[in-house]
Amino acid sequence: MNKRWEVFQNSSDYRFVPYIMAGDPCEEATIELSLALEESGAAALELGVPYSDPLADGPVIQRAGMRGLKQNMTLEKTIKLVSKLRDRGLKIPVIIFTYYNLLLQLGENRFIELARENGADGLLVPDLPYEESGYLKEMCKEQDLALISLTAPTTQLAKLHRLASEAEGFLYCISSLGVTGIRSEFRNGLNDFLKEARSHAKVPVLVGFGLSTREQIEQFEGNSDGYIVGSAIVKKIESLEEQLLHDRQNAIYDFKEFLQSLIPMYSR
Amino acid sequence: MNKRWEVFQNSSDYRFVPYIMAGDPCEEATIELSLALEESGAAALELGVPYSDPLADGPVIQRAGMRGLKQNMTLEKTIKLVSKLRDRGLKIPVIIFTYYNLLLQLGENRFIELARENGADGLLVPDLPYEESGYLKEMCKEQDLALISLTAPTTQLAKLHRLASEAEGFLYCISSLGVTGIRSEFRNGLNDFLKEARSHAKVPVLVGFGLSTREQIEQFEGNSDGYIVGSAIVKKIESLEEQLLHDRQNAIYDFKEFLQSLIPMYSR
Amino acid sequence: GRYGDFGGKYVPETIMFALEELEKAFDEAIVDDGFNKLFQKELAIYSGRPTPLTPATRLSEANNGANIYLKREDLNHTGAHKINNAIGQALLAVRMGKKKIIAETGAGQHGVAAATVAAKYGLSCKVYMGKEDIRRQALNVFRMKLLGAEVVEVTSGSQTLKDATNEAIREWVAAVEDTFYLIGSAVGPHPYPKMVKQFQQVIGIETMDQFAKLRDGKLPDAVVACVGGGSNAIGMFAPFIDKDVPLYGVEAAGLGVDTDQHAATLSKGRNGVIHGSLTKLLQTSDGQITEPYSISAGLDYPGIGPEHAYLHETKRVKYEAVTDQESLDALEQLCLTEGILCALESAHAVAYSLKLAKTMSKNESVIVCLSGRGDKDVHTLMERMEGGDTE
Amino acid sequence: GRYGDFGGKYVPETIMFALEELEKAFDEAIVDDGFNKLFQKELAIYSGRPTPLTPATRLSEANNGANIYLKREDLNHTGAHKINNAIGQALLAVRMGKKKIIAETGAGQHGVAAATVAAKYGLSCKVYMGKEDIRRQALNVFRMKLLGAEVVEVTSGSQTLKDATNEAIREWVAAVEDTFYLIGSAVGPHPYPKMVKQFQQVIGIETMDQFAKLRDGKLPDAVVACVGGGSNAIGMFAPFIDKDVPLYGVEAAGLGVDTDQHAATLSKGRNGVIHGSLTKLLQTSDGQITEPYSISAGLDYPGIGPEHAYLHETKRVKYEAVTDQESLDALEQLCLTEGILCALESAHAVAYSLKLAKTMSKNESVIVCLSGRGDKDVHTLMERMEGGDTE
Repeated sequence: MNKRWEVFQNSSDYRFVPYIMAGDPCEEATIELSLALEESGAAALELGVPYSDPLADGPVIQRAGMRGLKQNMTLEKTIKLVSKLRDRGLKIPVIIFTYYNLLLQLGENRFIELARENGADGLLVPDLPYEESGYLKEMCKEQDLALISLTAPTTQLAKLHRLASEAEGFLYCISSLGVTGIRSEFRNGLNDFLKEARSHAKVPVLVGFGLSTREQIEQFEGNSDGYIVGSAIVKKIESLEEQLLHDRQNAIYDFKEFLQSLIPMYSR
Repeated sequence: MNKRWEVFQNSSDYRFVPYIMAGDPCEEATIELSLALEESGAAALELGVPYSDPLADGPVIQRAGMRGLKQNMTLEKTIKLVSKLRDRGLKIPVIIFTYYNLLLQLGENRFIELARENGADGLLVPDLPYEESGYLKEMCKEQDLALISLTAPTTQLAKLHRLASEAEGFLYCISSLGVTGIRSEFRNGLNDFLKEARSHAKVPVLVGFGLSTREQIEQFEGNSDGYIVGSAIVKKIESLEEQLLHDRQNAIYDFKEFLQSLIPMYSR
Repeated sequence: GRYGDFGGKYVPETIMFALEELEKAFDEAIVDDGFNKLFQKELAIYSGRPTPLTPATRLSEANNGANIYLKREDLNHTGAHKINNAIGQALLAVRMGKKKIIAETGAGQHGVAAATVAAKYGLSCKVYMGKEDIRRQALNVFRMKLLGAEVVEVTSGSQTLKDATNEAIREWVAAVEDTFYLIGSAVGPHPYPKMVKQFQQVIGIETMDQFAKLRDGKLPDAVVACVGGGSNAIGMFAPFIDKDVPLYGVEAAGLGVDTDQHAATLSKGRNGVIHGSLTKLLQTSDGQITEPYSISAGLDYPGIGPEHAYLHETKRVKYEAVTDQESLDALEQLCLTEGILCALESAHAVAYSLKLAKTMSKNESVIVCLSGRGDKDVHTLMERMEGGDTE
Repeated sequence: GRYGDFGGKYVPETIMFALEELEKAFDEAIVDDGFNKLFQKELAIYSGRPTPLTPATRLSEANNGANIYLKREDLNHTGAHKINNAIGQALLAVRMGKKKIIAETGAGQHGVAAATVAAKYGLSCKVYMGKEDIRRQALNVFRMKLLGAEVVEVTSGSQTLKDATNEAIREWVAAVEDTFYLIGSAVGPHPYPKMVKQFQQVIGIETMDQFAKLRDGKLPDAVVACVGGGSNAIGMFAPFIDKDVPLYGVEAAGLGVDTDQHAATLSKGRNGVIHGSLTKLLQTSDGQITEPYSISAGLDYPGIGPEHAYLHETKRVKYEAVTDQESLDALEQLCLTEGILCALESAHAVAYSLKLAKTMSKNESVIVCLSGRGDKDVHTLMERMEGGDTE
C-alpha cells in the first residue's frame, strides 16, 4: 500500500470519490477539474478512459466518453495524464477506470508499468469481474496498485465476503441495479448489504452509482465510509463544456460552487 | 338452311366475311358500317358482342369491345340490332360472335328464340369447342341457326374431318395459332390443312385470323371458299371513331375506300 | 372433366389438343410409381415436406373453445402451398418434354412459385401479370426476374389477375405446341382442376395422418380452409370428402357481402364460364365479369374452382365469408398468441375457425389450413394498421 | 467457459449471479430428458424440423465440381436458423420462471425470432435495436410490434447492432432479477456461446444423419457455413468437429479485406473483449471497437463467437472471407439454377463452396449451411442490382 492510499484509508472523513472522464472536454480541463475536486475535498479520483462501447455506463458518461474520444484520449494518454496531475500537485490516489478491452490492447503488464511510472494508484475495470481478474489482481498486488473490486446488490453473500476481505484501496458497493447514472431511488436492503460488506472489508467501503444530491449522500453516511459520484459531476462538466474550453477560470469557479452544494460539510 | 345461307352457299364468289363489334363506336355506326360492308361485297357478317374477358381476341378487338361496353352494348341488344339491320335492308347472313358466358347468362334457349325473332342466322362461340357444344348444336339445328365451327391448325385430323362434315353455314379455319389480330406470317402447311378441310366439308371453307392485306387474302384463294377479316377492319373503324360519331357520312365514305383497297376484285 | 354441371373445357379450339395431350400425360403420370415417388421426393427434399401440424395452444385457450390445429403450409419453400402444385406441374412438363412454361399471377405468389420450379428444372418461364399488380408488387416482380423469369406486363381489362390469366391463355393459344401452361389454382379447363387437386392433396393426406397420430387415430371434428381459386382448400379437403368430417371453405367478404366490395363467389355469384371452366362467377346480370375485392390479393378472384362450386351445391362443404376486418383481427391474434404471422388469405380461415371453435366443446378439434406466411402482406398490414405509407 | 484463451464472462458484477443462475439452469436442463424432448418436439411441430438436405444438382453441374448439398435452414419458421436457438432459450426462460425476455437485433432477424417465441410462450419481450437499423428495417420493426414486442430505439454509439447489444446488456444489468436475456448468436459471456451451440447443433446432427442416409453412411468431404457471430456455423460444425471432415467458416470481406470496409474478424481482428467475451475483434490499435461493413446485415458484427476464435487458432476450421460481389454472384447463381433465394449471409457460404467445389472431384460432396432465406434482402438486392430506390 502506497502512501497516498495510506492517507486515504486512515482518513476519518466520509470519503468523497469523484469520477471524471479524461479528455472531457480537453486534457487541460481534466487537470484543472481534478485539482478543483481535490481542493473541494475529494479523497481519491476515478479517471475514466473514453471507450467506444461502455456497456456499464449510462447516457451521461457515454456522452463524456464521446467527447473524450474526439480529443483522441486513449488509455495510455490517460495514464500519462496522471503524471501531469502529480506535477501540478495532485496528492490524492488516482484510479484509472477503464474497460477491459483497452487494457488488453495496451497490455496488462505495460499498463502496470505505465501506471507505476506516472503515479497512478489503482485500477477499476467495470467489465472484469472477480472471476476473470486473477492474473491482473496478482500483478497489481505485486506492483502495489489497487485493483478496485465492485460488489453489487445481486452479489451472492459468500462472494461478497470474499470480495470484501480481499479488496484493495476501497470496496466499491454498487447502490442499485443498472448502469451508471443519476437515480431518484435506491434498492431496498441496501444498508444490510453495506453492513455485510463492511463487516468483512479491511478497506473503506464506498457506495456508488446514482448518487446525485447531498440528501442521497447523507442517507448512506452511517453505513459506509465514503461515496462515489460520477454522472452528477460529469453532467455538470457537460453543462460547462464551452466555458471549460474558452473561459476555464470561470468554469472552474462555477464547478467548485456546484461541488459545495453537493458534498456534505463533514465529508470535505 | 334458310334463304340467306342458301345464297351464301351457292355463291361462286371468293366469299368475304367481315367481323365488326356491335356498338363500336355506337349502334347507328354499326348499322351503317354493316350496310357499307354488304355494299362492298360482304357475303356474310360476323357481329361481335362486347365482353369483359375476350380471351380469344387480340388487342385490336379487345379495344373495340371496351368501346362497345361503354355503349352498354349487350348480347340481347346485339341480337335486336340484327332486326334493325334487316329493317335497313341488310340481306346477308348475320352471325352473332359471342363468348359463352354471355350466352349462358341470357340463356341458350332464350338466345335462339331472340335470334330467330330478330333475323340472325348463326352463332359463333370462340370459347365453346366442339366437345362442349352438344346441346347448343342440337338446339341450333332444330331452330335452323348455324353454329359455326372453328378448326385450328392444331386440330387433330380425325376431329377435323368430323368438324368439317358436320359444319353448318361455313367452316371457319383458323390460319395461325394465337388470338385474333393482324399477322405478317401464316403457318406452314396451312394449305394442306385447308385442302383436308375442304375435302370433308359440305359448306364453304373460310380462312381467318390475321388477314389484313389484299396480298394475304389472295394467297388463300385457291385453297378456300372465302375469308374472314376482323382486326384489320376493326382497326380501320377505330381510326374513324371520332368521324363515325360526329361526321358519319364521310367516315363511311372513307371506310368504303379502305374496303376497296382490301378486297380483291373477284371477291366482291 | 365434370363436377356435376361444373368444370369442362371452355377454351378455343386451338388449345383443345393441348388439353388432351396434357390429360393423357397426367393420367399416365399419376399411375406411374416412378413419377409419384419423384414428386414425393421433391416435396420432401426441396420444399421441406411434411409440413407440421402445430397445436395452437394459446390461441385455443384465448378463444375458449375447441382445440385449434394449424397445418403449416407457410413453412414450404417460397412460403405457401403454391409450390406443391408448381413442383407437380413442372415435373409433368419435364416428363412431357416441354421446355417452356407460362403462368399467370396476381400478387405474385404463384408467379414466384412458377419461376422457382422453372429455375430448378431448367425451364424457361414467362409470367403474365397485370400492370396494376406489377406496380403494387414490385418486390415479387424483382424476385421472379432474379429467378430468371420474364415478367410480361398485361395492360388489358382491369390489369389484374383475371386479365393476366386471359393473357396467359392467349399466349398459350399462340405457343401451344411447345409450351406448358402452369396454372396456379384449382381453376381453368379440365384437367387443371383435377391436376391441381392431385398435387395439393398432400396437404390433406399429411394432415389426416398427423392428426391421427396425435389423437389416437381419430378424425378431426372440423377442417377449415380459405378459398380464392381454391387450391389449398381442395388439397386439404381431398381425403376428408368421403369421411364424416365437417368441412368449411372461407371466402373473402371484403367490406361485406352486402356491399359491392367482396370476393364471395359462392355466396354471391351465379353459374358462368371463366378461364375455361363452368363454375360460380361474380358477374353483372348480362354476364360481364366483375372485379372482386378483398384485402387479400390471393382471394380476389371472380371465379372459383369448379369442384368447390359442386361441393357447395351438394352441400358437402359449407362455404362462409369473412370480412377484411375479421381476417385482420385473426391475423393479429395469431401473431400475439402463437408467434405466427400468416398470410392474409389464411387469416380468413383462422378467423372463421375462431368463430367455429367457440361453438364447439373443448374436447373437439378444428384444423385450419395455414396456406401461407404473411411476410408478403407486411406492407398492406402496415398501411392498414399504422396508416403509414411504406413505398 | 473457455475455448483456449477465448470466451469467459467479461461483464459487470451486477449480472454475474444471473450468468451463474443461467448456467446452472442450463446445465440441469440439458441433462433433463423432459426438457430435451420438449425442445425437439417444439422444433418439429412449430418450426418444421428436420429441415431438408437438398442436393443442388444444377448448381453443381454448372460449377463443374464436387456435389453441393444445401442444408435448408431457410425453411424454418421465421426463415432462418435463428429460431432454433430462440426456442431453446425461451423454453429455458420458462423453465426458470422468467416472464420477461430482452434481446438485441441488427437487421431484425433475431428480434423477430425473439418476439416470435415470446408470443408463443406468453412472455413479454423488449427488443433493442439501433436507431439507424430501425430506419433501414421498418418492416421487421413492424413485425416485431405485430408479435407484441416492444422495440426500443438505441441512440448510443453508431446506433447499430453492437450498440443495441450494449444497450440490451445495460437493460439486463438493470432488470436482471426477473429478465431473461435472449442472445441471438454464439457470442456473449459464458454460458451463452455454449448454450447457443447446444441449441443450434441440431443443424449439424440432422445434416450428418441425412447425408449418411443419402450416401451409404459416409461423411461429407467438406462443410461450409457463413460466420458473423457464428451461430449457424457452430451449430453446423458441432458434430463434425471431432470427425475427419474439413470445415470452412466464411466471413464477410465486404469491399475487400484490404480495404477498411469489411467484417472479416478472424482475418483482420485482434484478441479483445466484446459483449462479455474474449475473442477476435475488429478494433483500432488502442482498442476502440470499429464499425464493420458487409452488404449482409447479419455478418457485420465486429466480434465473433469465442469458439470460432479458438477453432481458428487451432486451425481445426479454416476461415475464409468472401466479398459483397462474390456473395451477390453466388446468390444469383443459386436462384437461377436451383430456384432458391437465400439470405445474403448464406450467399457468402455458397460463394465459397463454389470455389471449393471446383478444386474437388465430382465424386466428392460439399455441404453448405443455407442459414436463411433471402426475402428480407430483396430491397438490398434491388438497390444493388437495379439501382432502384425501393423505399
